[in-house]
Amino acid sequence: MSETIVQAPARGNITAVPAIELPGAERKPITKKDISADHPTWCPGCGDFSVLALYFKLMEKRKMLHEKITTIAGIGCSSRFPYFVQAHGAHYIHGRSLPFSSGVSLTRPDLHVFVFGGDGDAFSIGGNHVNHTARKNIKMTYVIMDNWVYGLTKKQTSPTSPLGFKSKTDTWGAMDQPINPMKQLISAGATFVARATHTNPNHLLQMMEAAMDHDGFSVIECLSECVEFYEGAFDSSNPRKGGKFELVPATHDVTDENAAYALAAAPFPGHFGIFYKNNRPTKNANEAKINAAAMAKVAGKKDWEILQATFNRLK
Amino acid sequence: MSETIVQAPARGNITAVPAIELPGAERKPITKKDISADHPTWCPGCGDFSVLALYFKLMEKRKMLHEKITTIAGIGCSSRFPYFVQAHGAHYIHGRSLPFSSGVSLTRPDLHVFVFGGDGDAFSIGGNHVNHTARKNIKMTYVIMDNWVYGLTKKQTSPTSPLGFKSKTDTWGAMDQPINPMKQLISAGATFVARATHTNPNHLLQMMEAAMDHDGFSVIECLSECVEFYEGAFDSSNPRKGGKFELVPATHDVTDENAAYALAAAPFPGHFGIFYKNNRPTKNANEAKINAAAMAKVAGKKDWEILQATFNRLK
Amino acid sequence: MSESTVTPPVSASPAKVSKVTEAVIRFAGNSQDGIQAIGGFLARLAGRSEQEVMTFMTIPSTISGGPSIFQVRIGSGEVLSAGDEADMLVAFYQHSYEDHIHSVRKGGIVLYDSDHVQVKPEWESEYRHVAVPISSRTIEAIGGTAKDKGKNLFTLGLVAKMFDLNLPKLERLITERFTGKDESVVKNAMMAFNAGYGFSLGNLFETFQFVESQKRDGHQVVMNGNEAMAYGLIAAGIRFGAAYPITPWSDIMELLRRELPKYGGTFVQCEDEIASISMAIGASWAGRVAVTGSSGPGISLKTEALGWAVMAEVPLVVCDIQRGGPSTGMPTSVEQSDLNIAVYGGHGDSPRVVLAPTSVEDCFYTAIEAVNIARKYSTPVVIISDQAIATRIEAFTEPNMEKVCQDISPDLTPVADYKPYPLNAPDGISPRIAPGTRIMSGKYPIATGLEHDEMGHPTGSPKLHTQMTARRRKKLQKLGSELPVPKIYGPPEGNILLVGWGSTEGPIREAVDRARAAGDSVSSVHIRHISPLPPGLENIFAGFNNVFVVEMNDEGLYGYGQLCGLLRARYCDPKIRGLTKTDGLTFRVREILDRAKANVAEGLRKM
Amino acid sequence: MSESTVTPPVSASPAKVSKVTEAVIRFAGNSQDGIQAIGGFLARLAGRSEQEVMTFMTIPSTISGGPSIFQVRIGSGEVLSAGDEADMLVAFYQHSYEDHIHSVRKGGIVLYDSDHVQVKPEWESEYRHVAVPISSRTIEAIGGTAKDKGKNLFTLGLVAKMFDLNLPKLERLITERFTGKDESVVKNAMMAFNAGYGFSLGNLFETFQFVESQKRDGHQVVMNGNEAMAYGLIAAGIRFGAAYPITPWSDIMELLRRELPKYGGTFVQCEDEIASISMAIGASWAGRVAVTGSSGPGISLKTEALGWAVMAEVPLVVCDIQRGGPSTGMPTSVEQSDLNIAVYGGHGDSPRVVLAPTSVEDCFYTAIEAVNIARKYSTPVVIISDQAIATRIEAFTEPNMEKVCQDISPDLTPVADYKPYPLNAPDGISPRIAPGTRIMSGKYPIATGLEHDEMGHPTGSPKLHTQMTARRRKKLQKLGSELPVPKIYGPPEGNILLVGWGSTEGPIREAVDRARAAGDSVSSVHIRHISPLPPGLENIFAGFNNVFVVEMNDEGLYGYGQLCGLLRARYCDPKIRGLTKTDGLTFRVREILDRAKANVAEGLRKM
Ligand SMILES: Cc1ncc(C[n+]2csc(CCOP(=O)(O)OP(=O)(O)O)c2C)c(N)n1
Ligand SMILES: Cc1ncc(C[n+]2csc(CCOP(=O)(O)OP(=O)(O)O)c2C)c(N)n1
Ligand code: SF4
Ligand code: SF4
Ligand SMILES: [Mg+2]
Ligand SMILES: [Mg+2]
Repeated sequence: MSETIVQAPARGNITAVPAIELPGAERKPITKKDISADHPTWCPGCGDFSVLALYFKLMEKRKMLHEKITTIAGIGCSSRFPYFVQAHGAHYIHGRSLPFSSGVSLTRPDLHVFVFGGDGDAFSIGGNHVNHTARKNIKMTYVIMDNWVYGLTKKQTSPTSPLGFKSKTDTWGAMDQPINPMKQLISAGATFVARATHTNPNHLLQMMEAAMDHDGFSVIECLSECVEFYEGAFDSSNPRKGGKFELVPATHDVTDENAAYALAAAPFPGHFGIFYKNNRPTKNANEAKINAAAMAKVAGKKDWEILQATFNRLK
Repeated sequence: MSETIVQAPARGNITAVPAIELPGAERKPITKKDISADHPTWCPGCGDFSVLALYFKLMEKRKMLHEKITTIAGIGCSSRFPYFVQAHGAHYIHGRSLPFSSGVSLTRPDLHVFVFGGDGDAFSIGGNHVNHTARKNIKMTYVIMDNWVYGLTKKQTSPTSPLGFKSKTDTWGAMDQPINPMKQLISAGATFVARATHTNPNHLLQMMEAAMDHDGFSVIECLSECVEFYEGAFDSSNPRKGGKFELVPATHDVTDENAAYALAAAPFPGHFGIFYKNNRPTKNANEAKINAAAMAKVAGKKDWEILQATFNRLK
Repeated sequence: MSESTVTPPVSASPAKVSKVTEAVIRFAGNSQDGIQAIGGFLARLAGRSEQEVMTFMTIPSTISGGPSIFQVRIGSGEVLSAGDEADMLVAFYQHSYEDHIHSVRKGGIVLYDSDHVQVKPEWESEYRHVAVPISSRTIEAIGGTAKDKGKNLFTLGLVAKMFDLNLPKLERLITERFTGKDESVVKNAMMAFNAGYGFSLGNLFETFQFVESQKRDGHQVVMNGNEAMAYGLIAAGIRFGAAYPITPWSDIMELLRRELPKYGGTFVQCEDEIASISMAIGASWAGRVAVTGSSGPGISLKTEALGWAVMAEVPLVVCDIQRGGPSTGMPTSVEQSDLNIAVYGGHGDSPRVVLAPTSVEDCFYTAIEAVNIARKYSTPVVIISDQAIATRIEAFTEPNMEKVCQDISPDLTPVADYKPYPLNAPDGISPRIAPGTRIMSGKYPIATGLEHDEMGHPTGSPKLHTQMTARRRKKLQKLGSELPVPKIYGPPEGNILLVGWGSTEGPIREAVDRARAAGDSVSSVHIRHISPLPPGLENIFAGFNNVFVVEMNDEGLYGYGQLCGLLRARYCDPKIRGLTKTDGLTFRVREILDRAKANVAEGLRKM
Repeated sequence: MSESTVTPPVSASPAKVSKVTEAVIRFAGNSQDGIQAIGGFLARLAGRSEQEVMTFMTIPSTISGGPSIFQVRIGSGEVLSAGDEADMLVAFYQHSYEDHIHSVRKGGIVLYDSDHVQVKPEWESEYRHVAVPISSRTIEAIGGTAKDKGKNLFTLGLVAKMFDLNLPKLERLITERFTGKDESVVKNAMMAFNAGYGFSLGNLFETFQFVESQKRDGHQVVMNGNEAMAYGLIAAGIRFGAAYPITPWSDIMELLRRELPKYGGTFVQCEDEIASISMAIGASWAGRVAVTGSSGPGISLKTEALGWAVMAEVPLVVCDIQRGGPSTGMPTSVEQSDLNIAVYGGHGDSPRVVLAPTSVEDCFYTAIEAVNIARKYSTPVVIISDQAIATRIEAFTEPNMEKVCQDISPDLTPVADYKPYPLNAPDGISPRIAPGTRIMSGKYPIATGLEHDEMGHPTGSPKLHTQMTARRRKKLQKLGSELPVPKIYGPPEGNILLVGWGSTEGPIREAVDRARAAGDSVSSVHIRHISPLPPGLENIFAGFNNVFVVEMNDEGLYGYGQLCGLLRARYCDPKIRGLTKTDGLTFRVREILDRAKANVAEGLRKM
């Protein structure tokens, strides 16, 4: 019936090579050099450089397998991230990096899925995907590089721009109440919600490690200054600029949702650290359970036999 | 230069008639009959009938001017609402009724803007618009008719379907954690957030009145049973079915955001009434202020003179 | 009943049995009457009896229901369409009776529920009326508790008796259908069925029997187009999909959601159509082609992301189950008005592959073809099916499962070096590797929507933009050049060539048969590959004086439909003209022929 | 400098002053050098001097910058394009020098910053090199504090001296530009400018002077296409808009956001493109046509909602400022690859109006025309501009403001009765009333995306769907029949007709002029109304042996661009062929002519 069934070769003419190391043998751990790609095109002084540097550090420290690292982003200055990482990566469309990454996470449990993006990407066009990825608790780590402005498109108001910020779309100062990233993430059901800043690299690395170790959707809002369009935005959170970097109080119970909202209500610069954490099952685990049950019923059958059995009922 | 400038007549051949009443004279108040249109195509017993009936009651009770009522909806069973109301209305696309209505609200302060829709329309495809309309605080009243299921498309899991609900897309029972409408609305910055149910008409009417009187974005989540695909979903909130209808405690401070989160955390059936209320300025008011300031600077000038002045600077 | 075989005179003897080669029966009631189920049983029975079968239905788009019909055509010979005219109407209500009697051929049978229908005397002479108190007899048989639920099975019993259907097979079908439900359900169903079968058709002058069908190779399976497509995707090796519900696409996602776990696969219901296509693209990028799909508005929402897949050269299958448009349109009607969006949807130059299945069987194979093209050419493939094909039931020869099923899991063997977008790739076609694949050179690829160099890094180079744009085009030109030339149905030369695509294949072929039987010179060609177009069409067109492109869409600003526009642009031949309609109904054979004749008479229009 | 007028011999006397009718100057540096500002001053000065002017620029798409150029062509006669070859290059860096020297005509001037540029000996004989230590002299003049900020004004001073520009006018422009800023800013700017003006061009053998321009009627205004479109929308009466930022559309939204409040209007920055178009549609429905706009990906996102406006017949203006595609593509390059999405974007049959402005001035008037068509025909109108027109600066005759400005506030006078979708409306055109209008019959309309009856209530009727689909089409057919026949540039008969649309008008006309000057038989026609197409094109095409559709988009699967596909489909004339490119740059005059000649030589291709 079908007149042409193209037979698609899986690999075409790419040369497969045997892995150089013996299976099971220790591989040389990756170095920063291995995973640095293009020189970042960010403006000199942009906060995004620190986030990248700490990502490299994380990869090194945790001795990740080079080919298992995937770096995914939306669109924005911050979202150019994957180009600067020498590893499998994807630079997707504006605001939709989370569903893309969910497709990766749900089909490839062997990969580490890291997602990067800006405040506009996350909370403006991408806001609903943040909420739904959170409630589904799809395993991945998402770093929102929040500069309170649209960088790439040159200074429009972002959903995190504070009231009064003078942008090209609010020359008289922003008037729309900004979203509160922490509150939105917690109420949406994210299971790991943390706050960091590019000016405190040690803390940021700590947060990244904790996020990566979390089995679920882990999100870090990382303040990352846009020196071009919002210079000094975060000075009051930077001790080197006379500001105050205050950790989440040691007494804070990260599993207490209401306490987390209270923490999130503090005026800027507020607190840094993990606001909320919860261990409910991931969608990855839930789907795996469903599959295990379904596959148990057809155990031992080849795929075509399962389909054959279905067709037998359609006669 | 431009070869054809079509001159568009404003009204074409529609017959304008003088208003029958003298200007200023009292008009006969509208009746339910005046504003009932098509017989609703909902299934017999559908909760949506009550919401419609109370909308009619509200119009009557508040003696609204017929032509000033606008009823806007997205897509879904509940969103068929405007067809059943004999008044200016629009049945827009799925999930986008809020931005549409914002366009109405921001340009026509003389109109009452009421928006109706389902849980899928509001929290699935439309979730981000809910958040942004909330933070901008655009004046309108939004009634979310929550039946915990996709009605119109015949029983798929909705973002409010509770865990375990067996739908066509989760035959084994829903596994994704549902969103919590109250928490999402409050954290997004909605300035009037209430909860009601179609089985308590008096309370629902009260909520509708309070919502309409609120100067800002007022939202009611109204439980509205889908007898076809989720029969009995809300029985435990219905005293006539042996359930419990509990009002928001009198001691609850509606301006206390944290208290509102706590209230929203209660398991079903939880409380009914106003969870949160806040009087920050609407976007309508903020924009009007900007305009007043800008217009003051060109006071007395015709529009073409203002533009002429601008062009004079472009020489 | 094929008119030539039914005994023509309105005779008297009530026990007369006529042999027929086919019959068209229309059931008309309301959507809650379960008439789809009657049709389903009949169709499945026909399949098991090696008969051909085709169904057609309409459903209201509101939930609380409204009028609904189901038409089934069963034949011992080839069945190409659901039939222009019915041989028998089963009418449950007065409105069913009045609205549908004109779909019955003169002299045909009208079987009506005498509890609801008042016969119009002026019609009694033109149609053979058969009164059956369907409602009351059903209640008698199973009690009034089950709402109107048994009427359909009672009616099925009646029909089984009238057409001397195979009773054991039917009973087995009913039992199978209700297996897993409460036992009383099966019991009630059988009771209603038996009551109908046993009902004395005293005033019916004639019953019917199908002539023996020709033996076919292999067994037949019976299903609708949406099921065929979903199973085709599974056979093709698809193990991940993501979508958002919408009519008439939803069935496919519901089936995949239910079935994929058996194969270790997953289907995700997303928050909207943009998330769905993005999730599918993510999964595809991760190594195994994934699927998304929608209808109407949901297709519009997917175009931005689709463009990314074009640019990043990530394979993907997008099913578009067309319905009436534009906007929310006519959600439960058929239309073929998404061809333009399938081919051109999205900003920029974003060529992609578009396939249109022509029958239920073809839905199965097109799904497999789509997956394979997507993989080989690293491209999104849009399958444009439609509401008619999606919901109609056909029987077709069971596929050789072991042969058609394929494993498309990604190969993660390390490679020496890899360029995702090599400029020297022959015909622009370059294979992909999945993340997780170690690359010994240490240089890893980036998938991107920005214009890029060979490694996927962004470029502003005019030269690279020209070269990469050409690569994306050339690989599809290559595919186009290798497609099979479509086969002409009928002689290769003549007066009129009917060109069609998608679900109209049956009615068009039947139109050709009917026209040729009447001595008219009509042939047809059906195009499955919409973009790129297959080679050789110009030679086919050269054989005819008139080429009419038959489509269920609007004639547009300049007098032709959407495929017609594509063909006119490509071949610049003014004899290629439109034959379109937008009433939301499938083409009737007569409609096609009448319109074609009128067009020929009209001559070449000045556009 | 128009080659015929520049004194040709490379002479010696340094004080020589040549009269020129025009000059093309290219400034090449990095994006932070403020070279756009130099261009802006020159363009504005030209406007105030009643000269014609056209500019062209490239900017990198990353923020941290990179190479950037600005080219300005100033002439006493008609200036049609930004010029194929530059008469003078101003190079700030070595890369600017090396990358751009080939854009200078042989014998042209290369003025370089000798603090950064090392001259290549092999080029010294071909171009007249002029060394100026721009960086150090600027620092000398204003100190090293202002980063590199003064270099552009220093350079402007140099150019002013070389071309004997009107000093008082220029100084006024500089002062105006910095008005409102810190006083020291103006002072620094003037100091840098004066330093440049005063710099001794010792080794320059020649300075220039523009011949007097012809007196024009009225004053000239100077702006870019995005500004012209935004002001056109304001003149047309638009008082509400909503959008999401994206390059190169953002300028328009930023301008409207800033300016509308003076007129009591509002522009809203939304959370995404879907919300934006929805908000604009809501405002339009509420009574006064509103605007939204975007570029690239944002346009794809708007198509679902656009279809609603088609179906509900709500007027709307959508500006598409095209950039390189597909997907994120080439955000700061020019391309005309959105014609298909503008015409066909969206599922179903959803006809809408598409207009393409041809120049900066035309952006202003097209905006007004779009608003008026939207209102009269109750339809969305898509304006497809592009990155080149959006960012290039032109001078044009000031509009008669009082005449062009219009008030389109809704009329809320009560009406007796009203049907939003009357089937008997002549040509399907029916006026709208706004909510808030009292309807004495008590029957109110519903705007809907479902197929509907005359009051807007949903229908499943095949007949109504056919009728309503026809209404939506017919009103645009009516508009099409009333459009003016496009005017031919050049004689109405000949060998080659160049057909263009959008920003290519200038280069195409210049190509016609140049070809005719060389004795070749070439004319052109430019199409502003893309959909519906204007009448009379077939007669125009009939006068030529070859019709080439010149477009900045891909040649597609079958060898022609997007407008070409539309024209081939409509006219089915194989002599209509494509002349396309996708390098993200504007057409050069030479490129068009060379390609046209090659195409003629090649003969009719088999598609
Ligand atoms: C669909 C779509 N809309 C708009 C854009 C234009 N755009 C690119 S990045 C961006 C926002 C950038 O802001 P943010 O996400 O905060 O990232 P930043 O540049 O500040 O790091 C926008 C609006 C786009 N590329 N695609
Ligand atoms: C863009 C788009 N996607 C999907 C649909 C199909 N659709 C119509 S209504 C609906 C959901 C209905 O659920 P809800 O909003 O809860 O309303 P209900 O019917 O339950 O009142 C869906 C998915 C559509 N019309 N448009
Ligand atoms: S514009 Fe801002 S966010 Fe973007 S690279 Fe520069 S400093 Fe960073
Ligand atoms: S399907 Fe459910 S929500 Fe829809 S009308 Fe029926 S009862 Fe109401
Ligand atoms: Mg940002
Ligand atoms: Mg619902």
